[in-house]
Amino acid sequence: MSKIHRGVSLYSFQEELFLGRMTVEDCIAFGASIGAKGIEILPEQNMPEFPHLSDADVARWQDMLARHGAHFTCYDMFLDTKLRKDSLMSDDEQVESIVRDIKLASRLGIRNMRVLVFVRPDILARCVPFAEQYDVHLGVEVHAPWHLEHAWILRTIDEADRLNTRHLGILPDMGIFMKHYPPAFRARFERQGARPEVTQFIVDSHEDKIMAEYTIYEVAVKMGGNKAEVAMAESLRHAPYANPKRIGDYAPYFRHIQAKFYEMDEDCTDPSIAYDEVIPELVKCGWEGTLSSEYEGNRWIQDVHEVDSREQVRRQHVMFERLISQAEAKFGAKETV
Amino acid sequence: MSKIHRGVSLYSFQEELFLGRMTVEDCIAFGASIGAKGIEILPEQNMPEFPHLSDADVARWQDMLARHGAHFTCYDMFLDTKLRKDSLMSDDEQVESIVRDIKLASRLGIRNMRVLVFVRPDILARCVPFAEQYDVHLGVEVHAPWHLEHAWILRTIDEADRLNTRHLGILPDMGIFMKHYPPAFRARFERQGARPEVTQFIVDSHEDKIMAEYTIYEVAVKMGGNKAEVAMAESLRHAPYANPKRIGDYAPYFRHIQAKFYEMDEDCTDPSIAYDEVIPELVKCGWEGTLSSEYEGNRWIQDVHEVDSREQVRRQHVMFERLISQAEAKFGAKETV
Amino acid sequence: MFDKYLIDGASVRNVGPADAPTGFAFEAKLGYYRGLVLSMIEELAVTLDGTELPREAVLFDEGLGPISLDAMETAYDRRWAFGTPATIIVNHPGGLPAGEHKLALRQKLRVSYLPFPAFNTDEKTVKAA
Amino acid sequence: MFDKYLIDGASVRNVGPADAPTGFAFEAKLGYYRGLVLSMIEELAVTLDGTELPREAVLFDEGLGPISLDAMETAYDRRWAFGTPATIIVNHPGGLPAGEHKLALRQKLRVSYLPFPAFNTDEKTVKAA
Ligand SMILES: [Mn+2]
Ligand SMILES: [Mn+2]
Repeated sequence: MSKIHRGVSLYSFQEELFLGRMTVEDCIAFGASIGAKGIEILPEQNMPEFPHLSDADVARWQDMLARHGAHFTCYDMFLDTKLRKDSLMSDDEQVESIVRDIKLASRLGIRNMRVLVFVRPDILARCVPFAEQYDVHLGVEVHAPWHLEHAWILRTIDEADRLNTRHLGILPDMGIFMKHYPPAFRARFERQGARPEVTQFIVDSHEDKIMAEYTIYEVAVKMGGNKAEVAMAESLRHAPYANPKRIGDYAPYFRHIQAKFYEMDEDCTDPSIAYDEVIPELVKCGWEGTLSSEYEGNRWIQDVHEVDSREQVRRQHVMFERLISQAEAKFGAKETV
Repeated sequence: MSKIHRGVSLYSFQEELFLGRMTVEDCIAFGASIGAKGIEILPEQNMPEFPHLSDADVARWQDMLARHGAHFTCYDMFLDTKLRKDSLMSDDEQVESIVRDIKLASRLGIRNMRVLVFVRPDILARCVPFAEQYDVHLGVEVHAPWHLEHAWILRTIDEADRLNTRHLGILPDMGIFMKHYPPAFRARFERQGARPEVTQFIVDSHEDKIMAEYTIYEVAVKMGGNKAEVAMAESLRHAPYANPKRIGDYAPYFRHIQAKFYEMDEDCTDPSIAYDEVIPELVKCGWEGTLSSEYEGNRWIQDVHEVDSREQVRRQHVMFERLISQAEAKFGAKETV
Repeated sequence: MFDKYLIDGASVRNVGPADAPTGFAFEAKLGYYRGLVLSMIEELAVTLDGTELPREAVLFDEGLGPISLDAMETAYDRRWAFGTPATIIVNHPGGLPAGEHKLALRQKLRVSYLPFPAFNTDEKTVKAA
Repeated sequence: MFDKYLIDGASVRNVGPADAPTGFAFEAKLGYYRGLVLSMIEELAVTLDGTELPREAVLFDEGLGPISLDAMETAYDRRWAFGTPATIIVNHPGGLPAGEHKLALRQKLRVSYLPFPAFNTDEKTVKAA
C-alpha cells in the first residue's frame, strides 16, 4: 500500500459543474471509479447552502461519499477580507471567518484545509488553537509565482515552528513546478493572434528559464508584440519552475498536494508540470498524503474544444500510478509506521 | 585561522576612483590596513590598458599587491554580446571573449572569475576546458532578483554536475538576502518627493515579504503614488530575501562571495542584508573562501552626503570579524584539510 | 474562465405589459469558480447594441427578490451561487424592439485575494422571446 | 550612478578662432562603473539652453582624435576608460555667447547584460572660459 494516496479536487470539474453537465455526485463517482477516492471540495463552489450547512446537509454528503467508497481530503477555504466596499475585515473578523471554516471542515470530517496564500501568518497563528482543537491542518497554498522557499511562505513555516504545532504549514500547488510552457497556453494565444515565431521565442525563453521581465521587454518593446503576444509573454511571470529537490525539506509541513495541471497528452504524460521529478522526491522522502488532481485546462481550450475534464483527470491518474510505482521500485515504498 | 577570508572588491570605491580621489593603490592599501587582503578587481574599471596588459603591467600589479601584503581573489568579467549594433556576438565570439578573460586572470594569478548572470550555461560549458587548464573557477553571479534556487541558476549547477568539474559554479552576491528594506533607499526616495506615509507602507510591505507586484499595484493605482513613490515600490522587484538556509546546499559550488551592502550603521551593523544569518550558515557548513566587500551605497547618498566608502567598508569588516568569531564559537572553526 | 457562458441567450424576454414593455430581463451566471456574497459584485454593466445602459436601470434577482446594484453593495446575507443562473432585469421603456440585438454583460468583482478587480465579459446576439 | 559628475563645468570653452568660434567643447566622463568600447555608446546628446543640438554636430575624443557619433558605432578598438575625462566637441557656429548657459549631456549606452538601453544625464550651468 503506497503512502501516496490519489484524490481529486472538484475544482477539476468546474467546466461541467458550471454548465450543469455533471453533479457533484457524478464527480465523486468518477473519481472513485479511477481510484481517486480522496475528494477535495470548495464549499463555496460545491455547497449552495454555504455557510449554513444543516446536519442533514452534512449527512447527505457523508452518505454520498460512502455510496462510492470515497472520503473527503481537503476543504478549500476563502477569506473575504474585502466583503465591505470601504473597509477591510478586522483581524478579529478574519479569525472568525477562518474558525467558521475550521468548524465546518470538522463537521464534514475533513482534516486538511487549503488556506489562500494571501492570508497573513499572524492571523493564522491566532487560528492554530482552533485548528488543534478540531484537528484540522491549515496549509497555506504555495501557488505560482510563489515557491517553497519564498520569504512570504517561510513566514508561515517560521510561525509553525515558533508555535511548535503540527496544525499549521503549507499546501503546495504543483503549478510551481512548470518545467515546460504549456502547449495549450501557446495554442490559445496563437488563436488570439500571436505569431508562431513570437510564441516560439517565448516558449524557448521559458525553456531556458530566462527571467520573465527580460522576455516581456523583448516581446513588447523590441519585437513590437501585439496584444496576444504581450499577454503570452506576461504569462511567464506566473510560470516558474521551482526546484523539486526542495520537496523533502518541507515535507513535514504538508499533508496534501494540489496536483495542478493544464493538459495531459494521450499517452498520459504531462507536457508541462514536472511530475516525473516531483513524485520521486515525494517517494524518496517518505511523504504520506494525497495527490489531489486540480485540472485547470478548461479555460485554455473552451473556445475551440469541448472540455472533457474526466478524460484529463483519468490520464493524470494513469501517470500518477506509473510514476509512483516506478519511484517505489527505485526507492522502496516506505511503510507507514 | 578562520576558513572565511576577508577581502574587498575595488567596486566598493567606485565613487572615489571615479572622482580621482583614490588610486587603486590607495584602495589596496586601505583594504590591507583593515585585514581585507583579498582584492577583487574589475579589469574594465581598474586597468586602463584592458584588455592589452603587458607583462610589465602585470608585474606592476603584483608588486603593488606585494607592497601591501595583499593578493588578488577574483576577476569580474564582462561580456559585450552587444558590441555591434545590429548583430549579437556569435557563440564562438562569446567563448573567445571569456577565454581571453580566463587567460588574463591566470596571468594575474587570479583563480576566481565572476561571470555575469546573463551568460548562457552552454557557452560556459564550452569554456570549462580552459577554466580547468588555467585553474580559474567560473562563478555565475547569483544577483538579486535571482536567488540560489532560481531555475536559471540551477541550469549552471546542472551543467557543472554534468561535466563533473570543479571549475564551474556560482558566485553569490549577498544582495539576495535583503531582509529589511535599506533605509538609505527610503531616504533618497523621500528626498525625491515620496511621502513618508507611503514609504512606510512600502517598507512595511517589504518587511512582511508581500509579493512586490501587489505593493506596486497598491502604490501606483490605489494610492495614486507619485513618481518617486512608484519608483520606490518598483525597487521591491529587486529586493528579495532569499533563504540563507540554502547556503550549505550550494557551498560546494562557490569559492568567493560578493558581500554586497548599501550602508553600515555607526555601530557596525547592516540594517538591511542578513549577514547575521548568512555568516553562521557559512561557518556551519565549513565553507572556505573570501567574503569580498561590495559597497554599493554611493549612488543612494551622493546627492546629499560626501561618500566615504572606506568608512563603510571598515564598518562591514568589523561586523564580519564579530559575526565570524561568534559563529565559530558556536559551531567550531573547522580546520582546512 | 467562463466568459462565453455568462449570458443565457435564449432567456432574453421583455418584461411588463406586452404592448408596453417596461424593460427586458435575462438569466446570467457569475463568471467565477465559486459563489460570492452580493456585496462583492461591484458592477453588472449591461450594454445594448453598443450603448451601456444606466447602472440605476439594472436589477438583480438570485431568487430572493429584485435588488438594485447600489443595494447589493451592502447585501452581506445574499449570495450568487456557483453555476447558478440569476435574473438580470433592465428597466428600458419599450423593452427590446423586435429583431436581433447585441447584448453584453460585464461583471466587476471584488475578489479579496486579488489586488485589482476581476472583470468578466460576455456578448451575445439575442432576440426577445 | 554618477549622473551629477558627468560634465566638468569648469572645462567648457569655445573652439576655433577667438573672434569667430566654430563651436565649443567640454570634458565629460562616462556614467558607468567600468569603461566601454566606443561602439556601445549610442548617443551623446548635447542640449544647450533647452535645445538639443544635432547629432552630426557632436564629436568625441578620448585622446585618439575626434570621431563622429556615427563613426563611433564601429569603433571597436577604441575605449572610453572608467573615470577618465574625454573631450566632447560641438560644432556650433559662434560658440557659446558670453554669460551663463544650461548645458546638458545625455549618454545612451548599450549594456549587453541589460535588455534595455541605459541612460545617464547631467545638466550644469556653465560659462565659456
Ligand atoms: Mn491550487
Ligand atoms: Mn555583485
